[in-house]
Amino acid sequence: MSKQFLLAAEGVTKSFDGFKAINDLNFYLDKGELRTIIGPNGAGKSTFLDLITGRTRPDTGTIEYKGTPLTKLREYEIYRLGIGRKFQTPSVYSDHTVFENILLGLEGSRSVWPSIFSRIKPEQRERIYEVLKTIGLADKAELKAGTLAHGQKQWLEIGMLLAQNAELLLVDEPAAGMTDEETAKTGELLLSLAGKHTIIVIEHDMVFVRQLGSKVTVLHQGHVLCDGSLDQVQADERVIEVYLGRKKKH
Amino acid sequence: MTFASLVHADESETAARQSAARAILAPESEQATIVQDMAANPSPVLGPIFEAWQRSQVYIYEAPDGARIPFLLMPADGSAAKAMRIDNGEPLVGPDGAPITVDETVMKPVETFAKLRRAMRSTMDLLALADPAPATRQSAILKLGMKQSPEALPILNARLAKEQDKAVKNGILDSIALINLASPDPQLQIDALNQLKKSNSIPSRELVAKMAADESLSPKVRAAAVSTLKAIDNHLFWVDFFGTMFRGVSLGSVLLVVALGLAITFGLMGVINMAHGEIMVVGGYATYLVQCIFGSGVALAPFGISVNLPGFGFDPNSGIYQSYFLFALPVAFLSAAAVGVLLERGVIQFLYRRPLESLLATWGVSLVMQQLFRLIFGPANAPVYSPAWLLGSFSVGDVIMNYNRVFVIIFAVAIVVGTSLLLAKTPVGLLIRAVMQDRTTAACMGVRTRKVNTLTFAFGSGLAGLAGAFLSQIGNIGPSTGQTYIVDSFMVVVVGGIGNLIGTVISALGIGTVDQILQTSLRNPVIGKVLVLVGIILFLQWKPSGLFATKGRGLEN
Amino acid sequence: MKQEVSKKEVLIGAIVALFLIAVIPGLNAFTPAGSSLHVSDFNINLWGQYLCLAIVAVSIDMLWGYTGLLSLGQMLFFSLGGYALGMHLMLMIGKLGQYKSDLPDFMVFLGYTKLPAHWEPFAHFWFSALAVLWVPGVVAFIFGYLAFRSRIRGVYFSILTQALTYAACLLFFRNELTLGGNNGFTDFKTLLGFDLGAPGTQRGLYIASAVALVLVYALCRWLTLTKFGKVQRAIRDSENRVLFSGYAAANFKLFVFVLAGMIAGLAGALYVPQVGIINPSQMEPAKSLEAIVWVAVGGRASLIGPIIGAIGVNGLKSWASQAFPAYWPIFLGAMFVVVVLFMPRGVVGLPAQIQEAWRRHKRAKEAAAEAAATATQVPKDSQS
Amino acid sequence: MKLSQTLQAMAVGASLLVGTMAPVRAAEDTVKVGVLHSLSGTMAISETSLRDVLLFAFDEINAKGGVLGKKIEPVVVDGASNWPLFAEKAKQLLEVDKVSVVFGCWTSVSRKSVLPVFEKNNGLLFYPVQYEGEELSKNIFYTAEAVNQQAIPAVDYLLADGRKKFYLIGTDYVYPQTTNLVLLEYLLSKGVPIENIGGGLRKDEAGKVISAGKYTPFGHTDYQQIVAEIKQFAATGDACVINTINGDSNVPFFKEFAASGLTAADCPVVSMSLSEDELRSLPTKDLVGHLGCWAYFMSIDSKENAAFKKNFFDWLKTAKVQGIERTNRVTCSPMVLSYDGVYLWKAAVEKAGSFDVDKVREVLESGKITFDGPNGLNTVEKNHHTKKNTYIGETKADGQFKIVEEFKQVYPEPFLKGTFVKE
Repeated sequence: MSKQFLLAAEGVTKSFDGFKAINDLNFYLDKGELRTIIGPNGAGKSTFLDLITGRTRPDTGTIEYKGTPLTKLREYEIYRLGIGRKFQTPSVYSDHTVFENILLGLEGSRSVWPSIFSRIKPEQRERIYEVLKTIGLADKAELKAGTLAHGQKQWLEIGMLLAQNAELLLVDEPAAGMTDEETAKTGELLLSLAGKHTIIVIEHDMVFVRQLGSKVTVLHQGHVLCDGSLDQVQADERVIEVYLGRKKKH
Repeated sequence: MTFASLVHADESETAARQSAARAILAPESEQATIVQDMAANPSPVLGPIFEAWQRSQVYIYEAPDGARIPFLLMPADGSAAKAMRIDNGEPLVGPDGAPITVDETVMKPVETFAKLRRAMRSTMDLLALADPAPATRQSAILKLGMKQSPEALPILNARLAKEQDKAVKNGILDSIALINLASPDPQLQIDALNQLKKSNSIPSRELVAKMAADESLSPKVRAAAVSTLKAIDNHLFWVDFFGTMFRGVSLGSVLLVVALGLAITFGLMGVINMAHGEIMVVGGYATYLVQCIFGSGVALAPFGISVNLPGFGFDPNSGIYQSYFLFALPVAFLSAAAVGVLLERGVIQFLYRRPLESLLATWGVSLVMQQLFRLIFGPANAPVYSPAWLLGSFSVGDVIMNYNRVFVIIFAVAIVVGTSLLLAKTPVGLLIRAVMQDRTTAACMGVRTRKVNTLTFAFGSGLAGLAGAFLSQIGNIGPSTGQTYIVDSFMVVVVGGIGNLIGTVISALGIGTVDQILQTSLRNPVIGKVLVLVGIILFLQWKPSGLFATKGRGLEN
Repeated sequence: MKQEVSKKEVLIGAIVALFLIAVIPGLNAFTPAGSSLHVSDFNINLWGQYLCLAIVAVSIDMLWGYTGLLSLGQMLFFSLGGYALGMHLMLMIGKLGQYKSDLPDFMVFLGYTKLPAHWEPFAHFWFSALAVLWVPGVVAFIFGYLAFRSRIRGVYFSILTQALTYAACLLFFRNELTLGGNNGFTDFKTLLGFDLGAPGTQRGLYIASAVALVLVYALCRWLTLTKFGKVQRAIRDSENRVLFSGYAAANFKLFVFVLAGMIAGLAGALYVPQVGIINPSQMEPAKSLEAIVWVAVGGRASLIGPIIGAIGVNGLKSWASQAFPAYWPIFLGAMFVVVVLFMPRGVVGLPAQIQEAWRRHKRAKEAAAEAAATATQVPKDSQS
Repeated sequence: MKLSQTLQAMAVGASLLVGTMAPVRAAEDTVKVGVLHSLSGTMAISETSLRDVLLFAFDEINAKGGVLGKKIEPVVVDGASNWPLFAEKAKQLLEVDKVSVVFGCWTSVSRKSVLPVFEKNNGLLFYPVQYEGEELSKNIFYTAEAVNQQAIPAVDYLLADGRKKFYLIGTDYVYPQTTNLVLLEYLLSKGVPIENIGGGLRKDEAGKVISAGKYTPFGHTDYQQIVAEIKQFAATGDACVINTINGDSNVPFFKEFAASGLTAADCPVVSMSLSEDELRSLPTKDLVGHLGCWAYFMSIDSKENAAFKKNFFDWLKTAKVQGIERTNRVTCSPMVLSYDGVYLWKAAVEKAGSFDVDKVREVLESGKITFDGPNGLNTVEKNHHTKKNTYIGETKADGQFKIVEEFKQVYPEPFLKGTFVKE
C-alpha cells in the first residue's frame, strides 16, 4: 500500500536510554507535496529526520522511500536515492568558498576516483551560478563560507540541496535565527521549489508556517498528534493542550 | 638426628649456644660445616640466633681483655636495642658490669652467605616442625617428605601423634606417603598413592608422574599412580583456573585503579590527558617522599640535598614506619590534585572544545614532566619499600593469594565506591555531573563552570595520584613509569565507554582477566598482550562507543 | 592557501627542487673537502635522513591537516616500509655476515637452518620495492577499513592508532617473528650491488630521497587541488554534511589513510639504508607523536609547513640534544605546548597570525578612540 | 605557495645546513676521544654513569701528562636511547670530529647500529657491558663480560650449591635469548634433565628443543602469572632462577617474588643485569640473598679498588659536568670495564707509539696488553675480548654485594653456541 506514497513510515519506534523519542509513528507523504511538521521541543521532529536519513536506526517499524526500505541503508546511500537534508544549525564547509560548497553538492559521481580526475565542466559552472542566483549569493561566490552571515549560511545549505537536485528535501528549521525579512525570503524560496521537489519543513515560527500554507503535521512525544491545514490544527483541542501545557481531562 | 632432643631441649641448650658462638667466631670457610653439624642437636634457642644472624643483627664484641664475644641485638621495644650474649643468653656487660650500648651504625655485623644459610636451614627446618605457626610447621613437614628419606619417618610419626591442627595432620600424612612412595613394599606404595590422591598433593605430582611412567613397577602400583596422577592433574586444573581468575581480577583492579582518574578526566570531561601517567607518577614520588620522611630522611641526589624532618625518622621495623603507606595516600592524592589544578589552569582550560589538541598539548606537558622528574629525583627509579603487612601470601585450597594483590582488589573497590558515592550523593558530585552533562545549561543556571572544571580535573588527577601511590607497592616509580600505563588505561576507558564508571569497572576486570587467561593458556605474556590489543580493536567494531555508550555526548559532536 | 597553482609557485617549487636534488649533492661531489661551499658526506647523509622524515610529515599532514584524522601511529607504516626493504638488504649481506652463512646472522643464532618461506621473495629487489608500498598499504587498508566502517573517529581513532602501533611494536620485539627482534636489521652491505658505505651510494640515496620528497609534495599538492582535496577538507570541517551530501566519507578517509601509509612506507624504505638500522623502537608510540610535533610546529594544512617542521625540529634536536642534553626534552615539550596553545597554524602561519593580531589590535584601538570620541560628544549618555 | 613561505623555508634550511657543517677544530696538542652514551631517554639511567667514569679516567690520565704527550679531549655525544641516532652520532664522531677512539654503547642494539659505521670508517670502539657474544668485529674491543665470564660461572656456582632445577626468565630481546640458548646447552651437558629447566621450551618443526626460557616484553609490569609458575616449579625444592630481565621490569618481578613468600634460601635468583648502580633504585630489602655475577663488585677488597673508588668519588665532587650526580654514587662492573677500556687503549697507543687505528689494533691483538684495574688483571686477547676475573656476589640490604665466589682469569669465549652440545 505504501506504493502510492513517496515516503511512508509505519510503526516506527526509537528510544534512547529508555526514553522513547519516536513512538509508533505513522507518516505518509505524497510526491510533490510540501509538508510542515511542528511540535514542541522534544517531540521527536529532528529524530524523525535522523531516522529518514539514516543517521540513526529505528528499533522497530519501517520507513520506505518509493518502496525502498531506508532502515538498513547508510547516510550516503539514502542521499543517493534523492533525499537531501538541511540541518537545524547551518552546516556548511566554512573553509571552502561558497562556490566550492555548491560544487560539492552538485549532482554527479560521489566516488573517490572520479573525484580525483574530474574537472569542472563549463555547464557545471553555469549550473552552480544558477543555484547561487536562486539563493541570492552569486556575488559572494569566492568568499569563504565561514565569513557569511547566519541567514546566508542557511540559504547556502539549501543551495547545496538544490545543486544535488534531490527529489525529497528535508529542511530543519530554515528560518531559525533569521530576521523577518530573511524569513520571508526563505519562505518564498521554499514555495518556489514546491512542486518541483517534495519538501518536509520543520518549523517553530508560526508566521513562517502560515506563509508556507502547506499541510501541517503535529508531532507530540514521538507520535503524530494530528494533521491538516494550519487553521484546523490550531483549532484542535489536543494541540492547544500540548502547546499551552493545559492538563489533560481524564 | 634425634627427635627426643627436641623434646628435652633444656639439657642441650647450653651446648647449642656454645656451638653457635663457635660457628660465629669461626673463619668463613668453616662456618657452614659447624652449622651443618648443629642440625644433630636442634635446640629451640638456635631459632632466634640464626634468624638474627641472617638479619645481620649478630655482632662480635671485642672485650678489653681480648676476648671476642658474639652477641645479638634483641628486637627493640623502645629506646636502645638490648645486646644478648650468644654463648649463654645473658645480657652483654662490659668489664664494669654495666650493659654495653651498641651503635648499630658503627658496628659491622657478622655476615652470612648462601651456603651458610642453607646449613642453618636444615636446623631451622627441624625446629620449624614444632613451630607455633601451623603454616611454618606444614612447609617444614613437606620439605622433610620431599627428601624421601625413611629416617624422617619416626620424627613425622611422633609429630603426628601430637599434632592438633587438621591441615598440618594431613600434611604429615602426605609427607609420610611421599617417603613411602620410595618404599620397596608395593602395598605401602599403593597406600601412599591413595593418600596423595585423597589430598590432591601438588608437590608430589612429579614423583607420581615418574611412577606412572615407570615400567619396572608392578601393574597395580602403576595403575594406582596413574589414577593419582589424574586426580592431581584435575585438581591442578582447578587451582590454575581459580589462580588465573584471581590474578585476572587483581590485574583488572590495577588497571581499574590506573584508569579511574582517566575515566573522570577523559570520560566525564572529554579531556585527553596524555600526561595522566605523569600525574600518577607524582603520586608515586609523593609516596616515596613520605617513606623517606618516615625513615632516614629525604635526599635529592641531583641537588646534593638531604633533609631530616625533626620528629620523624622512625625505626624501619617500628609500627609507625610500617604504616607510612597509609599516610602517603592522602599526600599522594593531594599533591597529584595540585599538579592537576596547575595543568588545568595552565593548559587544558583553553582546549575544552578541542580534544585532539588537548591530546597534543598534554603530551608536551608529559615530556616536560618526565624530564623534571629526572632533574629532581634523578634518572633512577625511586626505591619504595612495601610495608611488612603487604608482603606474604595465604592459600585457599592450594590457590595462592598474595596480600598485596588482595589489597589491590580491596583498594580498587574502595576508590570506585568512594568515587561513585561522591558523584552520586554529594552536592559537589551533583555540580560535577551537571557541568559535565551540559556545560552551557549549567552555566546559565549559575554554576561556576570554571571552578567545577578545575575541581573535577583535580579530582581525576588526585585519583591518578592514588594509583601512583598504589603502583609503588607492586612496581617501580621512575621518570618514565607513566608511559608504561598510558596506552592500557586509555584502552580501558575506551572499551568501557566514555563517561561511564560501571563500564570502566567491567572493562578493566574484563581486560585483566582475558589477559591472564591468554597468558596462562599461551604461556607467553607478549602474544597475550598483543592479542588483547587486537581484540580491543575488533571489539570496537562491534561496539564503537564502548560497552556502555552514554547517549548524546560523543566526543566527535 | 590559494586554490590554484600559480606560475610563481611552480617556479619557486622548481628552484627549491633543483637546489635539493642537484645543487646540494653537486656541492658534495664536486667541491674539495676544505672549501667553504663543500657539503660533507656526513651532512649529505644527515640531510637524506631529514628529507625522509619530511616525507612522513607530509603524509601526516595529508591525514591530519587536510582530512582531520590524527593518526598517532604513522611511524608504524614508516617502519613497515623500512622492514620491507630491510629484509632485502639483510639477504644481500650474504656470506659477509658474522657467521659467513646465507642466512641473516640473527637466524643463525636462533637456531634456524633454513630461510623461512616468507623471506624468500625478498631476495628480489623488485619484490621488496613493491612491498615497501603494499605492505604498509595493506595494513593501513585493513585497519582503516575496520575503523572507518564502524565510524571510529576523532579521539577514538587517535587512541586506536596508538594501540595499533603499540601492539605492532610488541609483536616486532619478539624474536619469534623472525624479523630480528629487538635488534632489528643492521649491518647492511649492499643495495643493488652498490656498497652502502661508499659516499657515492649515500649521495645517490640522498638524491632519491630528495626526488621522492619533491614528487610526494607535488602529488599531495595536486590532490588537494582536485575535487578529492575539497572533499577531504570538507570531511575535516563537517563530516556529517559530507555524509548527507552523498559522499561515502569512509571511502575517502580510507583512501587518504592508505595513501599516507604508503607514502610513509616509502619514506621508511629510503631512510633505512641511510641510517643503517631498522628496529621495533621506531614503532613506539612516542615516535609517532614526535612526528606529529614536526607537523604542528611547521604548520598543518599547508604541505610546506610539515617539511619545514620535520627538518627544523630534527636539526634543532641534533644540536640541542648535544648542547643541553638535560634540558632538551623540557624545551621540546614546552615548545609543543606553546605551539598548540598559541600558534595553531605553526611557523608557516605565523606571519599571517601576526598580521591578523596587528590588524585586530589596530581596529580595537580605532574602535576605542571612536568610542572615546562618542563618549565625549554625548556626555549625558555616559552619565546616565 | 607564497613567496614569503618559500623564502622562510630556505632560510631555515640554509641556516641549519651551515650549523651542522661547521667543523669543530681541535687544538694541536690534544687527541680527540669520543664518548657515545645515552644521556637522555630510557637508557640514560644506566649509561650516564659510564660517561661520568670515562670523563674521570680522562682527567686522571691528563693530570699525569696524557697519552703520548697529548691531552685527551673528550667529545661527548648523546645517543638519546635512540638507535638510529647512535649511528648518526657515531658517524659524526668518526667523520666530522675524527676521534681516535670511541668508548660507548650499552645495549646490544646500539652496538649493532654503530658497528657498520665503525667498520666503514675504520674506527675503534671499546664496549664495556656484558653481552650475548656471537659477534667479533675488527673495529670493536669488548672489555665486557662474555657469556662464559658471567652466566656460565653463575650456573657453575648454583650447581655446586646443589641446585637441580633452573628456571630461565628474561626480557624478550637478543641477550636473554642467546644467553638462555647457551645455558640450555650447558645445563644439558652438565646432566640436568630437560624437565628440570623451567620457563618453557621452544622447539623447531622437527620437535627438537632449540631454546628455553620465559620472555616478557620491555617494561613488563605484571609478573603474577610467572611468579606463580616459579612457585610451583620451586615447590619440590632445590630450584633457582636465572634472571636476564632487563631494567625497570626487575622491580615488579622482585616485588611479586618477595610478596609470594619465595625467599633466597628456597629459590635464589641470579640476576645478570643488576649491578650496584641498578640496585640504587631497587627495593634492595626484597633482594637480600639473591645473587649477582660480574667481573667487578664495588665490595672487592683490593688497594686498586680502594684507590679507584676514592679518586672517583673525590673527582665527582668537583667535576665540571652539567647535571652530574655528585653524591650517593656507587661503582659497578660496566663502569669499571669502561675505565679499564680507557687504560687498555692508552697502553696500546703507547706501545704502538701512534694513534693510528690499524697500528693500535695490531698491538691490542698481540695479547700482551694488560691493565691491572679495580677488578684485577685485564688482558686483551686475540679475539678482541678481555681475560679477567669473574665474581659471584650475594645482594645485601644496603645494595652492595658480598662476594661468595671468585673465578680467576676466565678466558673469554664470544662464540659459545653449540660448543656444549654432545653428539
